[in-house]
Amino acid sequence: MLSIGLGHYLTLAAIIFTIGVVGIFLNRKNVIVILMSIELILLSVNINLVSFSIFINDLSGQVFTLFILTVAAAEAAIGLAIIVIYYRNSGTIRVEEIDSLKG
Amino acid sequence: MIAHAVVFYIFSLIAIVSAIMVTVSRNTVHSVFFLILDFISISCLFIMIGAEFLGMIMLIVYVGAVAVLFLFVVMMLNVAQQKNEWFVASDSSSHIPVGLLVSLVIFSELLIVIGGWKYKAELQESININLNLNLTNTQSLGNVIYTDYVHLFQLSGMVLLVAMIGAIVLTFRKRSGVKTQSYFKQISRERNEGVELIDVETKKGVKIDA
Amino acid sequence: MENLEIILPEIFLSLIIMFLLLFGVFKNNSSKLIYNLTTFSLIIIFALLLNLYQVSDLSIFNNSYKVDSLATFMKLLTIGSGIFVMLTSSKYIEINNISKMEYPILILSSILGMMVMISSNDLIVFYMGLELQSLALYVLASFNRENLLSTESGLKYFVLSALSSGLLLYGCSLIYGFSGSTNFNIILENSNAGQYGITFGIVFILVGLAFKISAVPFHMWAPDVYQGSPTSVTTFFAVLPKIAALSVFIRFLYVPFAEMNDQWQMIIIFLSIASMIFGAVAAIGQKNLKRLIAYSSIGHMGYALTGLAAGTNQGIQGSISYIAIYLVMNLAFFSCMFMLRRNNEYYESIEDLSGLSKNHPLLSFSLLIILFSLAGIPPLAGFFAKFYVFMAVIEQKMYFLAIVGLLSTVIAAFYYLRIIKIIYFDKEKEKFETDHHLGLKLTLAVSTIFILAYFIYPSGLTEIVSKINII
Amino acid sequence: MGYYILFLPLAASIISGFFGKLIGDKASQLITSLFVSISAFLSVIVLYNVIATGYSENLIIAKWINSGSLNVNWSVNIDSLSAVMLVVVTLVSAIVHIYSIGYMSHDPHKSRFMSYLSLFTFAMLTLVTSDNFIQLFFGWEGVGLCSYFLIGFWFKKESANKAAIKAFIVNRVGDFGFALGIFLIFYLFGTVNYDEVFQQIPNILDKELNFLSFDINSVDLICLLLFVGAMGKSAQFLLHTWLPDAMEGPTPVSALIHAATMVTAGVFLVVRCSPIYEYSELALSVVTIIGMVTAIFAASVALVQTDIKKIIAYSTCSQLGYMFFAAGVGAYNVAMFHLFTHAFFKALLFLGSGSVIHSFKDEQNINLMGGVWKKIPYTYSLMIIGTLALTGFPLLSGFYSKDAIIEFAYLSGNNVGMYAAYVGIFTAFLTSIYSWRLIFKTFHGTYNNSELNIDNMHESPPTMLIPLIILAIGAIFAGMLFKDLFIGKELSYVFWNSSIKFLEPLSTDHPPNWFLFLTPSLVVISIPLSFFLFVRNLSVVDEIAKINKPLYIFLQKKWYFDELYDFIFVNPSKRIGKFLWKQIDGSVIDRFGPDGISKVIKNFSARAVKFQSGYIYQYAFIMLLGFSVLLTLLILV
Amino acid sequence: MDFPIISSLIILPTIGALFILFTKSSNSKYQSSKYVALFISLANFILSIYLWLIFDKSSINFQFVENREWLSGFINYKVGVDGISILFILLTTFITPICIISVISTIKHRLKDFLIAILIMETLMIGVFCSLDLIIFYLFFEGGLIPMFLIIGIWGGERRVYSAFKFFLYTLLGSVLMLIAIISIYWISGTTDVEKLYEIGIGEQYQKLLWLAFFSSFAVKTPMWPVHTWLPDAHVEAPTAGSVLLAAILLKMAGYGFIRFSLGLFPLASEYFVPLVFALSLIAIIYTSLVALMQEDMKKLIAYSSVAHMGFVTLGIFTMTQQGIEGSIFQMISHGLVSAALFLSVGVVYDRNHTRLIKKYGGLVTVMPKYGIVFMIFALGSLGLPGTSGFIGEFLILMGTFKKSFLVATIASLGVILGAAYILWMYKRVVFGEIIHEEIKSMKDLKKFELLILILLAIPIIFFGFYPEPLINSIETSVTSLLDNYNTNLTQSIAKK
Repeated sequence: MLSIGLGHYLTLAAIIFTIGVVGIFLNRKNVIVILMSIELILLSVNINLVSFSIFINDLSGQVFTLFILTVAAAEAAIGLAIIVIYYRNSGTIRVEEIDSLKG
Repeated sequence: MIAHAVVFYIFSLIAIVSAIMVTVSRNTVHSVFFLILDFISISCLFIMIGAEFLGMIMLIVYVGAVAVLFLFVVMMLNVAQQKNEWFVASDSSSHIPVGLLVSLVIFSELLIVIGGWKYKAELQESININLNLNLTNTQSLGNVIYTDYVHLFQLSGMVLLVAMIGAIVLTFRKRSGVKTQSYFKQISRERNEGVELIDVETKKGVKIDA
Repeated sequence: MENLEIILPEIFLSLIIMFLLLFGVFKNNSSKLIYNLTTFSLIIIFALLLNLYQVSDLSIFNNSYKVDSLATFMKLLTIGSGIFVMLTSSKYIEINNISKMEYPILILSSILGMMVMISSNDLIVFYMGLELQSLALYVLASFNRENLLSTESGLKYFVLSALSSGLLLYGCSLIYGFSGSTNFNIILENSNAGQYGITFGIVFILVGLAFKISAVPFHMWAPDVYQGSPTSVTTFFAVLPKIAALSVFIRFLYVPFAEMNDQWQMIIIFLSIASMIFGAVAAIGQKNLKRLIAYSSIGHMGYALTGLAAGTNQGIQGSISYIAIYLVMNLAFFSCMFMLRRNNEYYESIEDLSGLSKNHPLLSFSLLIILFSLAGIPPLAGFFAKFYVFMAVIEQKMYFLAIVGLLSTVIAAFYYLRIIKIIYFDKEKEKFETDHHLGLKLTLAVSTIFILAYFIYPSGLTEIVSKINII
Repeated sequence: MGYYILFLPLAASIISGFFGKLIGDKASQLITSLFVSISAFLSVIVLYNVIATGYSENLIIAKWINSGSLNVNWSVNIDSLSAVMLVVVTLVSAIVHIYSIGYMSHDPHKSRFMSYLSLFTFAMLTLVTSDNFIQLFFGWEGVGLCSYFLIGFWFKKESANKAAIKAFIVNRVGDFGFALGIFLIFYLFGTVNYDEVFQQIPNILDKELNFLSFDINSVDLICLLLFVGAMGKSAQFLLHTWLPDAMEGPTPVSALIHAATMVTAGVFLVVRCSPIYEYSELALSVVTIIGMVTAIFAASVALVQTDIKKIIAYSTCSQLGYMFFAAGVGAYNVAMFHLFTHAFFKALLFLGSGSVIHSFKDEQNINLMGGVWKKIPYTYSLMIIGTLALTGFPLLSGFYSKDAIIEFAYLSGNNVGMYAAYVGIFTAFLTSIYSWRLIFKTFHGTYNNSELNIDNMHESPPTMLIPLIILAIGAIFAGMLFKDLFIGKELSYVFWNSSIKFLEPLSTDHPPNWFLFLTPSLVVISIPLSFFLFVRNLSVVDEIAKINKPLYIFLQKKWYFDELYDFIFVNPSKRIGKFLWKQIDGSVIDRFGPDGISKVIKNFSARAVKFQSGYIYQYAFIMLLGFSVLLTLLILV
Repeated sequence: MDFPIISSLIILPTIGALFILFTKSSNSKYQSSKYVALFISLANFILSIYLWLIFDKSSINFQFVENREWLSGFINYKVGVDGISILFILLTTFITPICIISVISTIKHRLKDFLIAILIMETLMIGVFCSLDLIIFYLFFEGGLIPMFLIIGIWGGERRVYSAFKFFLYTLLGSVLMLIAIISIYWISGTTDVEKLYEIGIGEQYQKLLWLAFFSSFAVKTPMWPVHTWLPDAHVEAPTAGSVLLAAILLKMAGYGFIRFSLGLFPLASEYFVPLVFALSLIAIIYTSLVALMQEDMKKLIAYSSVAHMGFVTLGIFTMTQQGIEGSIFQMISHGLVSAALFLSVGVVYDRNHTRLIKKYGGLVTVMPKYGIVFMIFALGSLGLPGTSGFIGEFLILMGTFKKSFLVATIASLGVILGAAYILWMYKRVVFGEIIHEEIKSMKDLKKFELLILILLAIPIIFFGFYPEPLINSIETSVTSLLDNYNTNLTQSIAKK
């Protein structure tokens, strides 16, 4: 319990991953929260990669994390841009009201 | 060792709690703040296990840029204050119990996976990039990023470019009716364009700036 | 330092993107020109790739980037269909006010991402390619930013795609953790089939990939996005990402996890059966052509996956042939959709086709051929696509899969027939305009003739494809 | 010569059928009559040759069906049996052709009628001159077809059409048995040619077959199946219902087809197959019994009928019964003899009745006639001759043949034959009664027709009477002249040669004298008896009818056969047909098959469409659900 | 093998179709397309007659075989004829011009498209009958769905959409299993070349399943009970020429398939499944005859009668006797002519009175005597009267059946009685009787072209009834060799056990 091993980190990542996942489909507030949940998922992946990288003594995991960080930033930018234009068109970003395409 | 454990538990507790708060808090602005808190605690963990470069980058990129961006959009769209509708039983939320069950299943399956991880000695032999203990984390990352991963580095440049183009093309609006100075127009103005003679009909007037 | 000439097309493409961007910034009102330049540069890239075709099995960047016959062929398909997508949609984007200089640039970036995906032999490379592709696609989907449907489709695509790439990344992290590397070949050496971690990693990654090719149950975005996006983008969506994702499927399943095929085979079978049946059934109730073609493509992806499920070279070749023929049919179908224009408005409801055959016999004839081909009726090309796939499946004695697949063909035939019925048997409506630009006509003619005359010389495709041997 | 006999009628038929419009009615009547007459003349020559020189020949015209071991030819096979039939057929046919010129003079479709008649003649000739069972079958169905055409000749009459179809279908039922018989023959012998089949019969005498779960001797089976065919064509008991209805056709047709020729094809078949029947006691008994039952059944029904043609039709039925039981007791030559004589007097009766009907302007009900014998004396006297011949009045042709039948039945030495003989005698008595009833009701008594003035009655034209006279001559003398040839104790064996097979020669004993006199005396007595009943004292008949009302109605309703068949076969098949169509095809196969499946799929489709709700969170949820299913699948497997 | 005569036969109609497609559709009533179509189809007929004449009837081998590489490494384009297929080719090339004549004089609307569809159809039909490779066969077999679907759908009656869909999906469903079977054969035997497969045979353990798969396709197409319900609908709604093609040739594809593939490739399974086929055929014969009896629509009646007649065909094929198989082939040819003629006859009155309901007619012979005669000839052909081609086929089939089973033959023979009943009853109600409907009185007798096509059909019906030798002669050798092959296979497998 006290000696912190890889398992601890992985479990932490798993918990955050699950919270992120749950956040996506239990959320009714607005799309931005969904975006944040996705960030949580990416965060959990980062925890995984970094801890693996450290514990198997290999650098490529950290490099991967670096690129994920980059991409996540880009994704956030585009995602928010889309949310903004959607908001301009419909006046809302409430998740429950985004349903003009269906069937 | 104990310190390690204590720090880990503290930060991971903060991380988990704030992660939950990101999704449940009433105010979206609060969510963003909890997200920041989450990032900070995780970056602390990173620093603690020796990935200090990544820890710092996380602080800079996420806390400094992404989270601020989020905050900015939340403020701009003015959607911060909203009712908390977690677990509100409505028609469309009938899948919540199933949803929780499913996520529980996924989570437990992940735990099974984690339990199955074994550190295999033979793994290391085939790994190409080993950590050099003589170098700092930043240095060693720097060594590979511009050599072995240069193509990815370039590619991430493209990714950022696309993000930039995308964000601009989507949100940039040319405002009509805003009067801006055009040097080119001013300079190339000629005399015969400057004055115009018009026959004015009676009781009709002239429209200026047509 | 390395043999960079084998990635000459990619380098050229990146340079062109930047050049066109600068060109667009410094020259006003150059969107049309940039559009044409884009098409032209795609043709050049196609030529460059053809030049590479003789190169077999080279890799660079620490064996993380592979150029082999699979990669080159898939890239050729990608670029080729990219050219035709560009050719067909020039008028459409003009009329719908989305003719901006960013549009072709985003398409090019997305294609660049796809090329990276196709060649990737490493999880990180693959992920970067995927993201480059997706980011451009998010923007393209909501490119008609004044339109609610377009933005909504962009939003949906973005959220769900981000979720799927999150899952995919988690899988990558698992595989990395359990095998100690991100390189496919090294994973092959290190992976221990007994461990759940690897298996789970595969599932996570397959989910991400299945999302890209819209296999059931990760298809939910497809109908909405197909319908909401501008048709030109839908055309792009319907064809190109699928080629890239399928080649990643092939490389990912057959290189690092070739020995674990009994585990992933089940998943692929599940995905393919679900897609075939769901695609066929759900399409019956559709009224919008784009939505319908979305379901149709869901079904088609099921067939393409069927080939992969066989787990043999024959199966891979079957799937590749399938996707090649599929893309021709889809391009042809969308060309027809671009022809449904009246008073600068495009029509996309099935009802708008009513009685088309009376006013536009040639267009209807092409649609007839295309739809029967999509339904897989011999002797049209669509039949051969299915034939190749099922050849492979039956070789492996997977009769159940074959029977389910072919039965769902029958169900699928129903909705294709319904369109034909509306075109040929129903009352006519107002005429559409007939002044289509050359690129559109050319695309339609070429693809229809290909579909119609494929059976005369089917060896052409099989000979090319038979050179692709992964195992 | 054989070719000419066969093909002249065909040519005549084609000419008048297809070119009738072109050449006119007169010409086509002339051509058909002429051609058939030539054919008749040639047949007589052939018969003479046969009698004189024992001529027999099998002319092969062409190959017909050649499939594996099945080799069938078109042929003209002439031997004594077919020669006799040729004469009967062509002669009666020629006479009827000529008669029709007069009879049909008011009909608009003369050439068509003549064409049918000639076509019928052709078909009948192919039937009798066949050297194999399949050509026989061809002729068999061919005459059936012509009968169908001719019964339904007046196509506007609903009843005529119905009768035509009925005739065809009932015949088909018979043909069904016949065809099975042919299949069985082919199955057993690998051939269908008479000679080859007959030769091989002794080889299979003891062969047992399992047919429809009955174990039965193969020879018996062949005979029985063939006999079913014969029953159909010859309107024997159970399959007789079509014959009375067939009287809807023009009268010449009734004379030619439904009296003289076609209906006797069944008898011809049994006689032709005598080499098989001889080996089957069972079949012979069945033939005897059916013949006997038919004879008495038809006679009983004829007693109460009122339609002049139907009475004669039942009479025909009854006489055919005689022929069959003659054949059944092994006296094939006697059967043929009766066939021969019957052709003359029955044709005479029919044509005579046609003449009567003609005079009464198409009235057929004998209750609406009467008292006209002075108005139409020729017809009257000719009818009397016919009736006398039919009833077996001594020295007329019927006497020789019918009495011979009864004798041979008596002498056959088995019980069935014995019964048959007594039934035959009783039937002869009944025959006499109904025949005279017809005569008296038609020609004597009071004139009962309200629509037609008796003064308008007039005799038929000579074209109708001359044929009658020829037939009358035949009816009077045919018996006497040909008695020795056909059934003579020695001559007949020479004459029939190999065309009829007798396993054992017929008995040469004489029946007791009282027996010999029984029939003629009954016949003679019946004349005054019926005169008393039907002319003098009508009330007695009514009284009898009233007392035995159920029986009377039973007879009048023809033993309820039509109703019974409607009840058993016709209505159920219609109902079943409708049921299968609406219920099985419509409500089961289509409902659960294509329509059902498409409904289910459409239903699923509607659900799938609803499933696509448009909400992002739901989409994400579905994805994760699928994802967790896949994970769990992998963990569990 | 100098001149590719079979390929020419196959491709000629398509060339004609292309020619028509690219001729300008001027408003002058499509004169040129009419003549092109007629000319092409007649040329094809003459070519097929020539083929028949130079065909060596005494050889058991496939003749005029063309073998070209097609799907490299897999499948060759292989076509050729033997005595059996040549008759079907003749039937096809004979019926097509008749259809075309009927179409060009009756169809006013989109004639050009119709002609193209018929010509394409001809290509596909001829292809089916002479392909010697399973895949090639399948291509032609299934390809026929497309033009037929359009013919029913575009030129059909009121419920044409339902019928067209039913036809298409039903037959498609039937044949998917066949595709699986064909591919399986490829993997089992390494080839789909029919001749080679005849030589090497197919393993006993696979035969039953493969047989069933083929059966599912052929049974739908034949159609056998209980998958026959598409046929009445398709026939009723199809235009006359469509019904003719459907009844005369499309149904025969399945019968041909049974002989060529089911018997030829899977002798053991065929033997095993004889009871099944017999049972279904008997049901078809009796059941559909009874149903036909009650029909109110002429075309539906003839359609049901087709089912019954095809029941005889399947019965005959699976007797495995010379008579049975030859009878079946003969019956198919004969039914091709007779049903075509019957549909054309119905078409004639439909064109005049625009209804197919029997009760709307009656007394036609008074106003249309010529029609009465020809229609009668076809009715008689349909009920199998001796002297028409219908008789030979039916009789031979029953003869063959009797060899195999008394019971089956007896029950099947009952169908002959019913056959007479429904056809004659219909004929009576339509043609005979008093005229009860006013509109009948104004109906004109047959026009010249109608008379021409009907007589063209009547001649072979009667000719082959009296002299079937030319037809039987050309199938004799092939059927014998088929049966020899079949029996050798059977005895070998028994010997093995």
